[in-house]
Amino acid sequence: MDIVINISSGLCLFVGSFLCLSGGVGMLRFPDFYTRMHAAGVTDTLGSAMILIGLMIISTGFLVFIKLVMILLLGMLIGPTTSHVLAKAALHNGLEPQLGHEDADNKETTSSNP
Amino acid sequence: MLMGLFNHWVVIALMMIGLYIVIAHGNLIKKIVGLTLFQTSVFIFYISMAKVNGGTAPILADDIIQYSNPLPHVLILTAIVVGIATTALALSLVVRIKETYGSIEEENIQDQDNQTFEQSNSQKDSKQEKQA
Amino acid sequence: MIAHLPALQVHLPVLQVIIPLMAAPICLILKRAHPVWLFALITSGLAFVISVLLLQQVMTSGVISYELGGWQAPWGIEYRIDKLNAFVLLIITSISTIVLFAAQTSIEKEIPKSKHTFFYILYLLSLTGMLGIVATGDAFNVFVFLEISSLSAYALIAMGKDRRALWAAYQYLIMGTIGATFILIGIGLMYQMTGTLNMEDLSQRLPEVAQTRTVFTAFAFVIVGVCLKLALFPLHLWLPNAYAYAPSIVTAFFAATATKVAIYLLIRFTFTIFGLSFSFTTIPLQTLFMALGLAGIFIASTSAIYQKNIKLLFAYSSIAQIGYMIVGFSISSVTGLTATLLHMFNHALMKSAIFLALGAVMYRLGNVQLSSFHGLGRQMPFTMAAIVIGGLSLIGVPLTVGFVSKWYLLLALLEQGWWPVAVLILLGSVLAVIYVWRLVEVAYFKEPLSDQVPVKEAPMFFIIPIWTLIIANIYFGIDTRLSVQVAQAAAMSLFGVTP
Amino acid sequence: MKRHTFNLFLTLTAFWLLNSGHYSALMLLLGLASIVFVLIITKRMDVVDQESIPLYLTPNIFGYYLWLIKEIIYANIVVVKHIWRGQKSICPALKKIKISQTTDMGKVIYANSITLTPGTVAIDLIDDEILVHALHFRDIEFLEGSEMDRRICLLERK
Amino acid sequence: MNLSLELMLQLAIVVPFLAVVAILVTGHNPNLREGVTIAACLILIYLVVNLYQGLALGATISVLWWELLPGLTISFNIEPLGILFALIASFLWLVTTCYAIGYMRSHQEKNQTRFYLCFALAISAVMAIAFAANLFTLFVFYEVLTLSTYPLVTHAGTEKAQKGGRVYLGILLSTSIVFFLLAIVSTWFVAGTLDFKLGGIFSADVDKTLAGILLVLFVFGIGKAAIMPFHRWLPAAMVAPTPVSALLHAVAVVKAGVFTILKVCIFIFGLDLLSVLPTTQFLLYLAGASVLLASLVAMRQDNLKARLAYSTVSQLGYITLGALLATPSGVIGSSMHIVIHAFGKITLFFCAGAILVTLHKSKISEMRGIGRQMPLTMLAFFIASLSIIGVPPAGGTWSKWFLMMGTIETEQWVLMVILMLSTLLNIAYLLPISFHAFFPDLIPNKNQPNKCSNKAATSINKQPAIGITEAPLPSLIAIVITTLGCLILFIYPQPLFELATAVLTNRE
Amino acid sequence: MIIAATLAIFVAMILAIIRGIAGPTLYDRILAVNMFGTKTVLLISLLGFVMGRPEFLDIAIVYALINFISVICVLRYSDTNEFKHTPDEKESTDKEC
Ligand code: NA
Ligand code: NA
Repeated sequence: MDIVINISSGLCLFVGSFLCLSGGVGMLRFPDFYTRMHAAGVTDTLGSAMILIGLMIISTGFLVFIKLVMILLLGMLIGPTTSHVLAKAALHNGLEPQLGHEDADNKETTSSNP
Repeated sequence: MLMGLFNHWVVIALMMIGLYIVIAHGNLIKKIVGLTLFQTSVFIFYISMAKVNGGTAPILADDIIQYSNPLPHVLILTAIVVGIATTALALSLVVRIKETYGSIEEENIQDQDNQTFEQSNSQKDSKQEKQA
Repeated sequence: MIAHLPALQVHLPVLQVIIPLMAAPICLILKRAHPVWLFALITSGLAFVISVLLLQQVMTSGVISYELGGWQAPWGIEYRIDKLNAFVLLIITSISTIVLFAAQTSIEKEIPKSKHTFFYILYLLSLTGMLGIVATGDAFNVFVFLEISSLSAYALIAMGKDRRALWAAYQYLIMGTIGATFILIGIGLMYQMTGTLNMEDLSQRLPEVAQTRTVFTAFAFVIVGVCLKLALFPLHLWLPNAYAYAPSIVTAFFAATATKVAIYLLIRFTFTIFGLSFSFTTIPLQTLFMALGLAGIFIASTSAIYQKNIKLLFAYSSIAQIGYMIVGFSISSVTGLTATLLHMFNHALMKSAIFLALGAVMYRLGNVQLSSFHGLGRQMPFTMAAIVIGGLSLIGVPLTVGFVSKWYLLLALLEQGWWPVAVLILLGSVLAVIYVWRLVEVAYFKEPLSDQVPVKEAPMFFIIPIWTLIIANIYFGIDTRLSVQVAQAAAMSLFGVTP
Repeated sequence: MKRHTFNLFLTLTAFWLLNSGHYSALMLLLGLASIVFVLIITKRMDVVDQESIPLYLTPNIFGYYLWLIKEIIYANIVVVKHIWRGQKSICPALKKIKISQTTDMGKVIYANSITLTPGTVAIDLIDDEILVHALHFRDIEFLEGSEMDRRICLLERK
Repeated sequence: MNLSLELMLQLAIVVPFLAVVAILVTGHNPNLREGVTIAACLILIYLVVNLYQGLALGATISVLWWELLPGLTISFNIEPLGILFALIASFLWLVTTCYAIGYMRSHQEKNQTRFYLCFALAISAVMAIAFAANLFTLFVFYEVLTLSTYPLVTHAGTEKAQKGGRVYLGILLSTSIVFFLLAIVSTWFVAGTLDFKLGGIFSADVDKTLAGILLVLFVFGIGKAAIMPFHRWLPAAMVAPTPVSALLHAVAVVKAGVFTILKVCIFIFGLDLLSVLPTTQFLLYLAGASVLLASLVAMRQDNLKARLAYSTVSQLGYITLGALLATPSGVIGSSMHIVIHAFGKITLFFCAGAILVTLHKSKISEMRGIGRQMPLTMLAFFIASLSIIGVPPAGGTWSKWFLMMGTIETEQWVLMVILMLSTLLNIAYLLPISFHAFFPDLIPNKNQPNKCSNKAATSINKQPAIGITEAPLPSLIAIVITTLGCLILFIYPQPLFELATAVLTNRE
Repeated sequence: MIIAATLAIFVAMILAIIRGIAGPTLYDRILAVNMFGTKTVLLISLLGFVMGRPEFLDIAIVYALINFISVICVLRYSDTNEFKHTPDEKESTDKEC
């Protein structure tokens, strides 16, 4: 039983870590604020969730479990709200998104930040 | 020696950054941000100071023997409350400054003050001339 | 009455702080401005009675130590009252009570009706903070009380009618917070070195580690922090506007008490906690403070001469007066410290009277620009006479309190053979003559402006407290026994000299 | 109004009990005191309004949640792919899309769902249009006339 | 009345002060107000004369009012110099009040209540200065005197009056704060006491340099003595009404200054110490320079009051010089000159005021020929001039004689020459005034060839038959009394001389 | 695995900081700070398990709330001119922030 718990937890944690790392990388690689926001979204949702679920699996007490659930719920509530508010503020204050050309598809995108 | 006082260096760096913001920025909100940073650096200093080698966070639990020194934590809890009160008060002042001056830039505000000062002076002067 | 209740007698040190603290939320319940004013006045009066009893007790039976919550001194928080504390407590509570007497009338025209209750609450909190700073024997507690008094001070200043009050309050907030945080750092470093926050304990343990760099750093932080609060030149920039644009009552209260509390802290930290030998022999504090004090006297007095807003004028004068106290302090002799302590008391009497009188002018005229004072000597004879006597006291004319402190200051300087400084001090008084006389001339020798509506003398609620203070000004200038005796005793005990 | 206050009280109480871990009388009393304090403040601030907790959606919403989780997982994989394949794989787009929800609650759920799924962010909500920014224009195409819209409409209908 | 001398001493200070209150109360009724003043004057004279007799009988009185700090007291006693000063001040208060009643009423001055009130306050301070038993008491009332005379100087309330008041107050307060107070604190610090004691309070082994510096501080600090370069307040105070000028220049203020200098020289330093201090010589020359320069400046003044003011600066220099000579002759000369100059100068000012009130003239160049209109006034002016110059038949002869003796005794030949030169200058700037008044056409005025004087001259020529128009009666009476004083002091100087001699011999 | 996850989160936080420093716009920085905050919550939770002190979860909850509030606060303030992002001002804004 312990092994099942450990393995499933480890798996969750691994996936979560990978997603979070990916999010971080995306923050660096994406060309403008709006695209970076999507990268951050990855980490906020599934990344956090996987890590917290991983922890829930190995958690010992009921209260600990509940608290982890709480953190998860808070994250889910807060994440989109901040993203939305941030994007809205950025757009309203005149930050133009860089847009790709639909016809160019994968081949070409607009010039990006180094 | 450098590593032994690692926490000090961090604290000093944060403190200097905070002070720099307070002094260098004309935007009142940014000044408050700097001030908060400055205060927070001191909180960190206290907390890092409380660390006892081998001791864990001073949250009571059954199977733990050695804790870090809880006193600075307690003190800093108080200080944080004070800090929040300060920040809140400062922000509310800024709101009212914005309402009355229409700006939160130090330069603008001072310009306006100087103007009203000169105006009132010239008014008084003209009064005196009339009197004479 | 309280004196006859031995059970309460023991708790006087903590009651001194707790009573105004508890009174603040009660004000919230009372809600309406008039009963709140009465209640605040009674509270402050009670605090005054307590401080008198404490002074009596200290003078007869020595230091009082009170352990809060029954924890013994180094661990629990100790309230410790010696002669110095009792003296400063007396200054604060007496001025607070007298000033509060005029508060209701004064704020009627300066603060919107809806905020009156909050005004008294903040006032009481500010009083609590100051009393706490002085009463406590715990270094960290000092920080907490300092922030209580400062925060309420910022809010009180921001209540001023002029919009510049907001800007002044903001600036004061920034500077004050930096100052308080510096003190906090210093206290933290001291704690790191000694493992205690109790002042008495600190003073025992600091000498062992006195030669470390950490203690030097701690000392530097504390001193700079206190000097910011003190508005010692060149850290005084926040003060003039804060005093000038705050409601008159607030100015009268703070001008008389806030800087005194800061001076108290300076003395407490240098003399008691770090110790005389550390503060004055290992560090060139003497030269530094002497120079800063003198620079403050001259620069602030000169600035005062050019002010057209009279509150601003006397605010600059306050900075200059702080300079005198600092010079006395920097002499680091019993006489010098006596001079500083005396001047603390005396300056509180002068400035509260002057600023209250300016509050009366504000009440009648709505502003305190120099041009509004034309012919005021005849229209508001009692108010203007009070300002003149207060001004004479600032100059240091004999038979006013100002003379007594100046006398001791000169004596202390001559003891050290510092003639040039003595001359400079006296030249500073000449500057005071100039800035006081600019006002006197306008008030007594200019005809009222043609478009100025004739005004009546200020209401009794102003005249009574103003003249109480003015009479005290003269009384303590003639009967110096109480003030000199207490100041001297406090100074001696700080130097460890037995009388 | 009163019902909402009561709900808030229950939520706060649960929050306190689950977080505290100390159930001595003193602690419980302190907890009660703070809850009451919060309630007073919220009352004064007048924030307990009609919005409150949309409990009336409960029957169908869990089904929707399950579907949404699936979508989120899928979207995450897509975005992670974009991240590792680099900038050339993306083609950001900004577009207004029509929505068919009628209630405020429905619109908000839709907008939040868009934001919650990686790759798309709802920026603004004006009448019956949502301004969406996406990592790839195909994501927006997917949203237009998609399943999500339909499912939320179902929720609304109840 | 059987009042003890102690009580009388205190009453002498309190009576003028009570007069202040009474004047305040009766301010609305001028007759009553001035009646109160005169009554107070008479009572004061009675008290002081009694004290004088008491002293003559060998009584020693001392009164302690208050101990401010341990050893620092407000206390009073009597000694010849103080009595001398009190006598002259109380007597001249009466005379000046008489004069002021005439002057102020005919001039229709505003704020007369404030005038009489401050006047009485000033006299109260003067009494306290005269009887001060220590330097601290003296200092306190010295400052009170400054402050109470300030409203008198600025009485007119004009911009010019304010400017004058500013200089007056500025110099007197500044010098007293910066130098005098410092000197007092230092004296207290060095000697441990401030009580006046014949022969000085410093111990024999006191550091001579330090004591020398202290002496300089005292002489500079006592700005009321108007030693150059701190004399500017005196001419500046010219803007005041004439009775005030009389008070400032003859009775209260300047005499308080030189009186204080004498007190300090005799009772703080002692003549023995004074004569060996390194700075005494410097100060003597300074006083000498003051005498000479002020006389020279006086000659150039066309405004009569300004000329008299500079004359006062010069005459005060005599008194300071006499004190610093540190010989009995010098001290006697100085003491007598306090009185004699008071009578002389007050007469001159009264005359100047009378001319202003009746003829509305303040410039000397306009005063040619006025002897025909105001013969009595100009005669008085002439006699008073003689007294100031120091020639018979006026009292000035005696004091100048003793001062000259002092310079000879101490072999200060330079100073002796200065005194003689100054006498010549006195003649040059004082006598022509009365001379031209009576003989306008004898010598054409070459010094003032400007249009103004020509106009004045022609205006006189146009209205030759204007007749005798003397000053108001009360003023005239005052002038006559003080002029008689000048003459009597020449004929019968014995009591004054005895009193002055007793200054150095009186033992408590 | 927990330790590995902790390290991964740590790395992600560093990446966020790099973006926060690099900017270039103010919103990038806010985003980075927000992400740093959410990762901190995870880090605290993980550390609690690493150190055997699950009590740290309380702190994580508090931190999550504070992070939310602070971002909202900063954005509330975005009405002021300081936040107006126009291409012309981009250079100066970059320096300012
Ligand atoms: Na803060
Ligand atoms: Na998203």
